[in-house]
Amino acid sequence: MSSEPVIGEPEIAALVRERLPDIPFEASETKTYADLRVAPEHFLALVTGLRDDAELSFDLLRNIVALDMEEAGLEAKYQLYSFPHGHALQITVPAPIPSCELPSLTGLYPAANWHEREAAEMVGLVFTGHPDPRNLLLEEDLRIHPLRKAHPLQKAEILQGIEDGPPGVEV
Amino acid sequence: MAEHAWILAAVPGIAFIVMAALGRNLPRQGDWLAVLCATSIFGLFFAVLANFLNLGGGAWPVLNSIEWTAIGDFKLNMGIAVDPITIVMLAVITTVALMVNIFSVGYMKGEPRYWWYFAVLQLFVASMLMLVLADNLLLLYVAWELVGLSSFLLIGHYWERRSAVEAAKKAFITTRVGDVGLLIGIILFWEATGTFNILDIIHYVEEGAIGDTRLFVTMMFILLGAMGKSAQLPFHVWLPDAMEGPTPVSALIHAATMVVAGVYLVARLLPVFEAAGALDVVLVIGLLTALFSGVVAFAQTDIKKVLAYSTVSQLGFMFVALGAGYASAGMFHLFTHAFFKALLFLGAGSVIIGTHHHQEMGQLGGLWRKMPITAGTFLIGSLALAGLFPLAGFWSKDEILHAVEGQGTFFFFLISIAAIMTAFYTARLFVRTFLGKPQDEEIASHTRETGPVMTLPLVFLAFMSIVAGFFIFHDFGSAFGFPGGFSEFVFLHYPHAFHVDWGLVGLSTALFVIGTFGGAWFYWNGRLDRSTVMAEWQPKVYEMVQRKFYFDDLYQFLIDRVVLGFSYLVSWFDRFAVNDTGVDGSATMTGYAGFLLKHLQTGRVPNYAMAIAAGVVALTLISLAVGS
Amino acid sequence: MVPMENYLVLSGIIFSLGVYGVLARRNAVLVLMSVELMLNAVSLNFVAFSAYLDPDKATGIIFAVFVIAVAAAEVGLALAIVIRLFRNRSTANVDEAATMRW
Amino acid sequence: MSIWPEERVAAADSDLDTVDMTVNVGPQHPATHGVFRMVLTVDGELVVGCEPYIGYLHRGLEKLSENADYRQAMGWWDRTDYLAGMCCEGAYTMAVERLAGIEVPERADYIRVIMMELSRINSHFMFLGAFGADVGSFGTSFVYAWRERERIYDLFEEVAGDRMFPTYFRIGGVTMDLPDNFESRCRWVLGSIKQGLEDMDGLLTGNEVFVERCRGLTPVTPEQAIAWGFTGPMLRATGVPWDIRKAEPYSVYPQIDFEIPVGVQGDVFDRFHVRLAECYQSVRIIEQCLEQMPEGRVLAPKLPKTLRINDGELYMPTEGTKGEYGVYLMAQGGTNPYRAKLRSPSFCNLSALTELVVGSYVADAIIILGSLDIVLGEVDK
Amino acid sequence: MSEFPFADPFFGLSWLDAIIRIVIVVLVMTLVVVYLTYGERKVVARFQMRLGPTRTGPIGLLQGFADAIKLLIKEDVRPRNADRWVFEFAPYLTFIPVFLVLVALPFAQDWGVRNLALGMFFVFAVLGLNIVGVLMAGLGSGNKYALLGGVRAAAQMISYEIPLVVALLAVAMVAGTLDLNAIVGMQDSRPFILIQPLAFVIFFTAMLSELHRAPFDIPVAESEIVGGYFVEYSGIRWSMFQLAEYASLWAFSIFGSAIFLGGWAFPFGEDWGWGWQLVLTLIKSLIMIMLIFWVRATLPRLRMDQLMSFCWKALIEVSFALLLVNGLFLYYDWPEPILAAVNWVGAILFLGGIYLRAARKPSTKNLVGSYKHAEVPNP
Amino acid sequence: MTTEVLWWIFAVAIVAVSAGVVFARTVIHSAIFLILSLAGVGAMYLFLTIEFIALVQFLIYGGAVTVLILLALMLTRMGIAGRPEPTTGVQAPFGALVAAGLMATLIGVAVSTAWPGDLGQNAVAVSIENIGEQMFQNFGAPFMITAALLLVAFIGAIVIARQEDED
Repeated sequence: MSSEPVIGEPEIAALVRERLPDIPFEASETKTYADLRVAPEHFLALVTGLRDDAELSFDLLRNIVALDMEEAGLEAKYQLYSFPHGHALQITVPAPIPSCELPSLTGLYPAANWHEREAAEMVGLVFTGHPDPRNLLLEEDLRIHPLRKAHPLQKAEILQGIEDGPPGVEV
Repeated sequence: MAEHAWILAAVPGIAFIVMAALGRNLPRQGDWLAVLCATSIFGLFFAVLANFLNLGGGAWPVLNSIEWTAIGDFKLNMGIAVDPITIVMLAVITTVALMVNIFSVGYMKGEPRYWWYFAVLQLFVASMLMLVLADNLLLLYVAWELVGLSSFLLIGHYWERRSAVEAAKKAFITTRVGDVGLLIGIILFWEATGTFNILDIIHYVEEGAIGDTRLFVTMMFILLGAMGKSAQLPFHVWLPDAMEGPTPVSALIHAATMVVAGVYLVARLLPVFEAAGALDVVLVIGLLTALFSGVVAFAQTDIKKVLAYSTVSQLGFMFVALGAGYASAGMFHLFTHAFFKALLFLGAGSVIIGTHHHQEMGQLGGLWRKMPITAGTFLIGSLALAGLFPLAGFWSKDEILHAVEGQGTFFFFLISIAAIMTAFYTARLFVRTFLGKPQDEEIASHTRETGPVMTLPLVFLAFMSIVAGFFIFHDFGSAFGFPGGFSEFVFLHYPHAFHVDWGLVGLSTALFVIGTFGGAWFYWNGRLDRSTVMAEWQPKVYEMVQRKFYFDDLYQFLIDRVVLGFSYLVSWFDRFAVNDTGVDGSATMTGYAGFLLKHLQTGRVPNYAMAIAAGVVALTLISLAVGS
Repeated sequence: MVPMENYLVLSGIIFSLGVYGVLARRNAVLVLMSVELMLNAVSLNFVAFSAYLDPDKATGIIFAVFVIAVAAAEVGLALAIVIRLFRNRSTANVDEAATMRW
Repeated sequence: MSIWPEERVAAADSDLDTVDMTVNVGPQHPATHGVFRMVLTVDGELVVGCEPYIGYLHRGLEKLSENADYRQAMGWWDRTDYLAGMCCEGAYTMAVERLAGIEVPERADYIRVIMMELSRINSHFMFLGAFGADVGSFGTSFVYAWRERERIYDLFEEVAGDRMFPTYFRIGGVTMDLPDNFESRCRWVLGSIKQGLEDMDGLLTGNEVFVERCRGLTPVTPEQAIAWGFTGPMLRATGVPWDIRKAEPYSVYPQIDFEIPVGVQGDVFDRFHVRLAECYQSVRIIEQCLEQMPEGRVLAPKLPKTLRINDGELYMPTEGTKGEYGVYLMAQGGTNPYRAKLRSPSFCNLSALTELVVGSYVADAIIILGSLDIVLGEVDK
Repeated sequence: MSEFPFADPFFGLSWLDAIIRIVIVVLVMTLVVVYLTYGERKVVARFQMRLGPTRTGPIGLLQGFADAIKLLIKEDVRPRNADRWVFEFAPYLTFIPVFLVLVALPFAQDWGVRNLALGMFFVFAVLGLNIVGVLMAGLGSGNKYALLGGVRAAAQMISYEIPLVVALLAVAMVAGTLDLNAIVGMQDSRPFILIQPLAFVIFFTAMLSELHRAPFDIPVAESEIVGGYFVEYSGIRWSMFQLAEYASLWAFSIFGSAIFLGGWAFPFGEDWGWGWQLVLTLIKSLIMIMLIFWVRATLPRLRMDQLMSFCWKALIEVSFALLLVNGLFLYYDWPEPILAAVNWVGAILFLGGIYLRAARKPSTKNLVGSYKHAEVPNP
Repeated sequence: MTTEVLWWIFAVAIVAVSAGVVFARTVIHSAIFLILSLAGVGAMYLFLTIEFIALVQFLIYGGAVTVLILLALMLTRMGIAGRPEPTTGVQAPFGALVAAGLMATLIGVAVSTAWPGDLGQNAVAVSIENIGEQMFQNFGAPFMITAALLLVAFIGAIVIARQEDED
């Protein structure tokens, strides 16, 4: 019998609400971490607060997951970790339709640079204020977003110059 | 060892390079290196001395020369010559240098540029040793200038002080006037004899290879150099100002070694001076200097200034002895004077440190309670300077009196006056500084005896001041390696066996007593009413003396009026005759020509190269055509 | 046997070629190389004279050694100047280096 | 500009000026360990600019996973960090198990830990050998490393039937039980590994030239490392004792005693040395596992024939060989994950390459790249 | 003791004699190079616990020939960017100087191609030309790696030539001649390495650098600039570079063994004739070569600036100091044992200094000791 | 006889490569021609039986000077990616004229002059001991001055080529 891993702290959401009372968010739980769902307009304030508050101090940006939620538009999930306190959480931000714009976190976390570039090219999020918004893994002039649900698994090989539009809009 | 005496100069030279390169970074900024260096040359000197004496009379002087370079037929040899004069100088330099180096460790503690001070001190020692070891005038001149340079650097050590900068410049420029004379003299020698070697020159002169007038002129130029370095009238002005440097430097350079370089030079070339008939000039200059600066010393209030004028005066004594043809007397006075004057200067330095940088006699007084060792040693030095039987100064002054005796009563009278003055101002100095009541309680309360690193050199030098005079005696001298006593040792060619002339001893003691008691009476117990008698009685004269007979003002006047007046004339000529007619006229012409020719000036190198090449071809063709 | 005049003529030709290079070429490095050519011609001349006219004293040979040493010094300096020129002007054209400073 | 480190100043100003020149390092270059390309702008020997280009090995792992059954996808995942396939399999299977709520038999957990730690050693050996070659050793370190890796691969072959991409783990356990003589074989391999580590230590760590090259090269402070998202040995080299096996433990790691080696100043030498020291810890872990391993099943009973997960999401971090190997899975019913995302440590570590490389020499740029220990399969997904 | 058969000019024709000798030397050299490549692979393989070539011929003895044939029939590629003539002539210009060096080397008593009175000077002069070919290859390839390699090679070789020459001059001063044969002849009682160990250390270091051998193989660094100046070469031209590299390795080893190890001279005075002398030369040069292989298999590569400052801040100073010391000893005619002692002290200080620098660093042990072991992730 | 033939071959080759130096299209080719020319002149010294100078020529010119030139070309990348520049200046025709005139003059002088002391015999070998004695005894001062010159040039080159701080 393997031991049950002790990761994830549901009470972190309560702590955040206590420390950052001005920022509205919905708290839920994933299988591992607490999840804070926040509107795009409060997103930057929340992350800044999470990073700078002494009780929270989430100093490591672990990961950014970009999702295509089809009708619900695009979402981004940020996994954060705090070295001083050893706690972690996840933030979910839905991107506004149709601009798909989210504020870039590169000013707060230098590590966000490549994560955001990847998210941008794979799903089509637009990170405003990103210093270097080029394709990272795909070819430079390719404007397709392979991880969109609408993007087929297999497609003709000639991909140069093809662009995907916003989600839900027929190309 | 004697033929490798150059090592003596090489050791401090290397020390200088090392300290100049690393000094700041060495532990304790390298002062231990300086002391080590001074100690080692002090030790090496005895090796040289022992070897030199072992070689015996026949092998003197010890020569060691290498061919430095050969350009065509002209061969330039560089080397050293060690003879008794050199040995005496070496003794003085190494001893005093060691004492001063040790003393400086205490004196310069915490001063700015500590390492640089010691580095330059080594440079000075190296060049001074090179000066006395040189067997030729060229090397001597190089060393001559190097000691001047180090003197300049050390006088200007506190270059934050404007006065120090001025003094350094003054010393440098004044001696430079004499040095130019020396250089001209050397060149004249070389032109006449084709060699720089001193022994060869003496040899040539003794054979009469140089005409009388020419020789006299040459010797005047050489004497100019000696006067500049030895601060003889009228070049004496730099030496008192040189007291702006650190006091140990004054002791080493401006009392014991560098300033006697002129005496050394004259002594070295004495046969030539004699042959040129220039000895009388030397005698007169020396006498004037001795008298003049003795008088000026009365009116000085700064300890070091008094000592400085005293030094000038004693240098005059040495010149007198040389002028009288008694080189041994001059060298002997040089020898003894080095010890007691270095002692006095170091004592003054000790006073300065002990009183936290006060050196005006008016503020001192009564220091003997506070600084017994300094006072005691200073007393010994003072008595030696004043000529108390049987201290060092007595014997050497006695020798000089004896030498002048033959030159006529007038000269003898004058030199006796000078001797009295010596005793007088020495007594004044000692009384006002050490005896009586403190003039300034504030200063007196802070005064402390200095540490052993400063007092031990004083004690040693005091000991030397007592015994150095005995070297004149046959038995004592031979016990210490001066066979036949000092005179015979120094000048084989002028054997002058010493004998005690009791009449002269009496006279000289009388002179000492008159001078000393006169000085003591005037200044005893700080009774300035007596001492100001002179100032009240003849204020004009007093002012004249205090203003050093207006020498500085005279020079300033010369520069202000004569030189500037002449400059004004020249500038007038330049403005009206040269500028308006000549320059402007030709400028107009040139401008017009330039207007025409400017098109050739492209700034492109290939064009010029082309012109050159074309010119070469054309010239070659022309020369071929003309040649054929 | 080769007479001395042969060497002299050869060195004269090389020297003249060097002169042409100095005068005609624009690249500073090339000018420098032409100067080297001239220096070479000169030292060949020296050595030839020394070998034929004065073999005992070897004066010409010594001079050739000095010429080579001076040429080495000159090349070092000149190339430094060229690099400086190239850096400031990004050109090595001597025609464009018409002012003493820039 | 000195072989003495305390005198060394990167004095670009005093060098001879040259025209800036760009040098393509990669995609085919001995130092890039795969198809990675960086364009160095050099001023003489000094790197003044660096632009990394990745994606040459991008195979669409995430898209493929979304379109495959949970079990099918495993074959793709162990091809990410192909030097330590077992670690990747472990991360993926544990994420799926956590999402689906499947319990794993304890013996299977121990087997997994043994395999993952062997993989870790394997990967670190690859680094040690290749890093020696980067620094300029003529292949000696490489061959030393290869010998031990060969033995580990032999062991994998005996256990799983394959060497590099074993696909040995299953959701709910492992494919099959260990062979009979496994314990003795494994102990022999461990002995050999220890010997190999000693050899490597003697060859490189104490070598004057090696130390001279690596010591003090691009030191990274903990703050910088965290800001750049460094994890794993890169972070530990800066002195932060952070290891997910301790911080957010999973599997049977809580029952095992091991320590976290950390560096001092985060320079290249520390990165090298932390990895060297980690190998010893891995050996220790495996030895403990061999002792503690219970008998029993290796695959959970009553597993559904088709794995359907109704709803839920999770981000599951594990300690990969290069750092935090995180798996994000979102299920919305059906047999396929709705979204699968790999947080690959090499990718995050590599993203700071420009900051690390600019200002060093070309030769050092190669070493710095080597010290990041990237695996392009993982960077490009 | 039998005379070497070609000791006298062949048929009295000096040029024919020279040609015959040079043909012999070149043939031997080719064979030696072939087996040096094989030998290096074998030796390094043993260092790395491998076997090296085994398939071609018995224990792989024919591997060198197989490689040569493969290289000869490979396509000779010339990049489009390359400067044609420069690119094509560069290999020859690297090769010719090495070839010329062989002219002056003493293989047995009074037997080389030519016995030059200025032998050592000749070797310096000709080896200096070696750089030109490397530079031409770097410039002419039209490849940035090649360019970088060329610049590195030029800077390195110019710099290291100075300590090399100065250290050898110091030995030549002791020997009193530049004639290689005479220098070897002097070492019949003791090789010069015993009285000039410091010079040997400097020579060996500089030699590694001149040969682009590890740890000074910066111009040809595989992991950085992919082989440096010969990256664009293939087939026969590439093999010319290899030939030059190994031939100069051999030539340097013979040169070094002649100067420091006593070349053909028998150590205890008893001479067994020219055949054994040849064997002795070969053995001594093989010792040097083996040292080089050993170093290559062990040491990583230095960085360019470390390399240069090692030359300019350590080697050149030490070599000039050595020159000075030797000069002093010769000028004052002090006895040789003292000179040897001073040199040994110098060599020990020099190597000890390098060792102490290594020891000054935080050693492995210290680093392990300074590890913090934390159970809680709380930095 | 052999010597003469060889001499003529070398002489023609030297003239050809020297012409190559000044007429070559690219600087690198010029540099390589320069090496060949210098080597040829070195061979000429061998014909004059003065090995010492020949070796000095190889060592200094071949080993150092041309390498410096090539290194400078590499550093400035003139031969590789430099801006295309006109290779010949505007004054080329005049230069050719002047050079031709110079050549004619030099050849004329060389041939027509009766050289004093020319015994019409072969060049005589000069022993290296002789050269050494001459150099260090009669030419001591120039030797020292040359040493100082080299030092000064070395320092000057470094100073000039150093990048200024404000750059």
